[in-house]
Amino acid sequence: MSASPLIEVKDLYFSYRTHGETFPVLRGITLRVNRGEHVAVIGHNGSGKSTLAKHLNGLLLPDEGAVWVQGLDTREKKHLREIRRRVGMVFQHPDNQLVATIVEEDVAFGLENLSVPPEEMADRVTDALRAVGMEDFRKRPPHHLSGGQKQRVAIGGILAMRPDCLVLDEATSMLDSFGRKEILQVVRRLHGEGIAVVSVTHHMSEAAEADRVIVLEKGRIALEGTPREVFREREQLSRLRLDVPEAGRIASRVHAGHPGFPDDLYRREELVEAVERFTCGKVEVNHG
Amino acid sequence: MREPFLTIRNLSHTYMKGTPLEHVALREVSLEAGRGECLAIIGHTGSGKSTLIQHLNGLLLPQSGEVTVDGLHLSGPKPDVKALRRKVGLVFQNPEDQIFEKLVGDDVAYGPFKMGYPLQEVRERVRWAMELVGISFDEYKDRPTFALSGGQKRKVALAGVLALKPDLLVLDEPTAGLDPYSRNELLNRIRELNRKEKMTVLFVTHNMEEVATLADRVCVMAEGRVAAEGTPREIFGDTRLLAEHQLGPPEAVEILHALHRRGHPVNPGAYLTEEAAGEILSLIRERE
Amino acid sequence: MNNRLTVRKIVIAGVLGAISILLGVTRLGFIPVPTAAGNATIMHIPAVIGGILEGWGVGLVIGLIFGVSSFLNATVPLFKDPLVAIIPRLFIGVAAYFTYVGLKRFNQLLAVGLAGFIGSLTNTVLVLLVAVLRGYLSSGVALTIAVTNGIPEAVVSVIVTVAVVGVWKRIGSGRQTSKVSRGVEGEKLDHRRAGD
Amino acid sequence: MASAFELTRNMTIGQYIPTDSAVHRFDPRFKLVAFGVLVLAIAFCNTYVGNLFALAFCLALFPLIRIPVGYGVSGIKPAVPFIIIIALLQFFFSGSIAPGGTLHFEYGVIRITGDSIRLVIVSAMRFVEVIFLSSVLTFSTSTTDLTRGMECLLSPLEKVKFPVHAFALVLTIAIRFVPTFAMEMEKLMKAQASRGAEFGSGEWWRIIRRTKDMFPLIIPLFNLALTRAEDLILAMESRGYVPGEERSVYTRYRSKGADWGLLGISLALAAVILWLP
Repeated sequence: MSASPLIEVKDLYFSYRTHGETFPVLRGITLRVNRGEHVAVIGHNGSGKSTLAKHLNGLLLPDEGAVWVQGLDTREKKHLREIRRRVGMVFQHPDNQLVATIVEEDVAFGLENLSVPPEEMADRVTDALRAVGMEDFRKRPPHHLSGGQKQRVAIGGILAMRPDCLVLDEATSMLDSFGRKEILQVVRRLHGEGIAVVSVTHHMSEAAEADRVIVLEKGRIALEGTPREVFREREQLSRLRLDVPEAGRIASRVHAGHPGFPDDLYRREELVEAVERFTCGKVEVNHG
Repeated sequence: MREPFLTIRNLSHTYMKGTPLEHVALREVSLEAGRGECLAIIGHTGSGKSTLIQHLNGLLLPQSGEVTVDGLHLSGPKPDVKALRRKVGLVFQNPEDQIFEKLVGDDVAYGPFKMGYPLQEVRERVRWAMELVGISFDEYKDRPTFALSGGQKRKVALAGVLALKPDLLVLDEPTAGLDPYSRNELLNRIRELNRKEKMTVLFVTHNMEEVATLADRVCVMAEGRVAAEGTPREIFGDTRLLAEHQLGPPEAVEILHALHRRGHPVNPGAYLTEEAAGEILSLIRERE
Repeated sequence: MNNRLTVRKIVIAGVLGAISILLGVTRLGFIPVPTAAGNATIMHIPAVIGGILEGWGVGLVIGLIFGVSSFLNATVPLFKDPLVAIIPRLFIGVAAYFTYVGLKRFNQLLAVGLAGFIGSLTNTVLVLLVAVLRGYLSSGVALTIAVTNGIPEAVVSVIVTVAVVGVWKRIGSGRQTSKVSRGVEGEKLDHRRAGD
Repeated sequence: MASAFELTRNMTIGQYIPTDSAVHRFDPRFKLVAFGVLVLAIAFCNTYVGNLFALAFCLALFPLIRIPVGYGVSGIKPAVPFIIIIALLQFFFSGSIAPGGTLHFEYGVIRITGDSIRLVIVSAMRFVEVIFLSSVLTFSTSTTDLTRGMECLLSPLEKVKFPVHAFALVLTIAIRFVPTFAMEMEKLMKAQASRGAEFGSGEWWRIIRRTKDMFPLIIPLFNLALTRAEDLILAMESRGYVPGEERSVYTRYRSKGADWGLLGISLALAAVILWLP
């Protein structure tokens, strides 16, 4: 893990300029994303999390500081295409990122950009569509798909490029609960296969599944650590107008009524397991 | 006996009747809502929800069956659509897209001006509507619309409909795509409209958290039919129903369902955080 | 504006081309104002706007899309001739661009408005010119149409172009207070200049 | 009035009907060339016999693509009033353009000659023929194939620095977004109607007023398109697209003997049309 990081961000400063005014957005961000890691970035609107995400594959370039993807500096133009192949990005609006008029052509778009030979493309498109469960929709036009399906196609288009890292920039925020589940399942599986995931999200339950959570506030990193370390800081989070996952809220109320119960559980499964332990454990004692 | 505010009886609707693309959207739907009630309609894309709500505003007229809003019948040969639109305010998905005036005050005033009210009356309505959604009239009426944040734009669009002072407010996915902070704020505003201003509210949603915070009653739609109806507690408590229609319940409910599946005697309909914690506590205490 | 090919130009040409097609296949492309045809078309406006926003190349491509789609969807026999339907349309966005660039240092809004005017007239005049050359219309009829149809259409084009580009480029214009502020006494109005 | 809002369902962009006829399976590049050859031949055909011949084979194409002739012919229905108006205009006023032939009638600017009568009939026929031909093309070829086919045909122009690929991409994006914008437009119309909007009311001579009545639709539509463009730019860049750089192509067409046959036949037909007396 401590070997060369997949993405390294060092002292990143960035400002937007419009109509002669300058708005600082990122002020000194330093972070690393390791191979195969799942990092969640949270923060309320305007904290700079989407801007940070757009630096990870060189869509935006730092004013000061630098971003390296496996040692390649995003400011060097000649590396840009390779950087974008390695770090793929899925955006918020399912409708605004599909380019082609049929699904398979869209998945092939990135491959065409990489000048992949046509003979090889067909296989890679098929594999990518299978990985996101959309092979039956191969010949369909995008406007016949649901939001969740469009997002799966978008992910497929990136997978076909065989990336090392998938950046999800609020990729589930426009979806209904069903679509969100579809996407999270796909992402979980990809992560299991060794692809690193950076997810910028508003959903605390999504963040709770990450290996590491980064909380942004006014362009700086306010908190960083495992979900447990971060969500434990309730006061600071609520000051930043951020929630704790529902599972965490329930756990702390149970803890309040029954102090033996842990109050730092944030995933559904964790909570359910804990309840099992508490109840079944007692059952055994009773029997014994 | 008091007549309900909104009555829908055996409403059916078929798109493109008599063509190869014929598509049945509503089949014999019957539904009622009392004055001052808050009714949620949930279901998947294509379940007929949006076809249903378009009937409430005369955008679609009943092909068969009846729709009555506050004594106004819409099934006759020449229904008074204009009168209906004064009674019913319809807020579409992503209503901020429909903002077209340069200044906030003008956009909110568009509806009242179109209805032919005098300036004085329009101003009062605009002030009332803007304050209701939590946007200060004096501060914002002359602001350019493009300078607003996403959450503010949505509130302005909502105010634009409220300025018509409808008795029935119909919302399609009111909080989709908003960040959690704006979402909570908007939900609180809608709840106030319902509870304090006694406005009848009907909203379509995929989001069960929204149902949990707002609705008095829930109607589940599937394939153009009303599949189930009841209080949120009844609907969330019905494990089979939720699974059958693939409705992602609030997280608390999901946790309780998981415990329920493992044989714990919990009531899975307890969807509020405290209630869920209470259920778990009593589970633990029971075993002691 | 340099003429390097950018992703932005491609995408803007694409979405504005889509609008042009959409206006053509629905009746939204027509505004019911008095002209010889009974309405003024706004289908050429995406080409004008594309020209103003992204240069003559983008204007030309949108014009081409407009031309091809009007050729394929034509119900007026005139436009079933590719020469009439397509060639004149190529110049709409180009003319709009050069008008805009030539005048923008005097006044942005004026430049946008005139670009809308010239772009629209380019459409009318060239279509009629080709129609006369191809022998579909006599010059007298063409001239009548040019005046009765071309002028109202150009006026519509100015209004729409100014409104759309004004909002998008945030060029401040006109009132800075809303209608509901008028006649409100004793209130301090919050003037916030739009844009620059 | 309810149906006034049903935009998306009535829209016909690309009228592709997948009947899988032999014509459907032709290489789109060849179909496009054949189409171009025939349209040009028709545009320059001034004779009755030539046009009758062209009309006959255009009609014969519908059975060939397995689409009822009645359905194909119904495509000219909306055009009929215009055909009549233009024909009348030409009938009375085109004498000066086509002064040849016997002079049948003259009064002021109205001048009817043998040539002008022929012009009227021939241009109406030409018009109908081109409608039929373009219907046959769009019924039997998907928009994706049309775009790709055009891209291939134009690709030699890359050598003179004409950005063919970028142009094809513009077309693809346009076609991709038409249905999306149509749905947005439908929603906008409904939303504004709920707020009391009426489109195109008021006195007919007030051009400015009537145009501004359309603002609630037009302005959000353009805004939406331009906002979406910003997103799409990022998405395309992020997938490694750099305009003007070398790329490979996913869809490849391979010409078969039948395709060359198609080209040969259309050239022969064009020659016949032009040489018939």
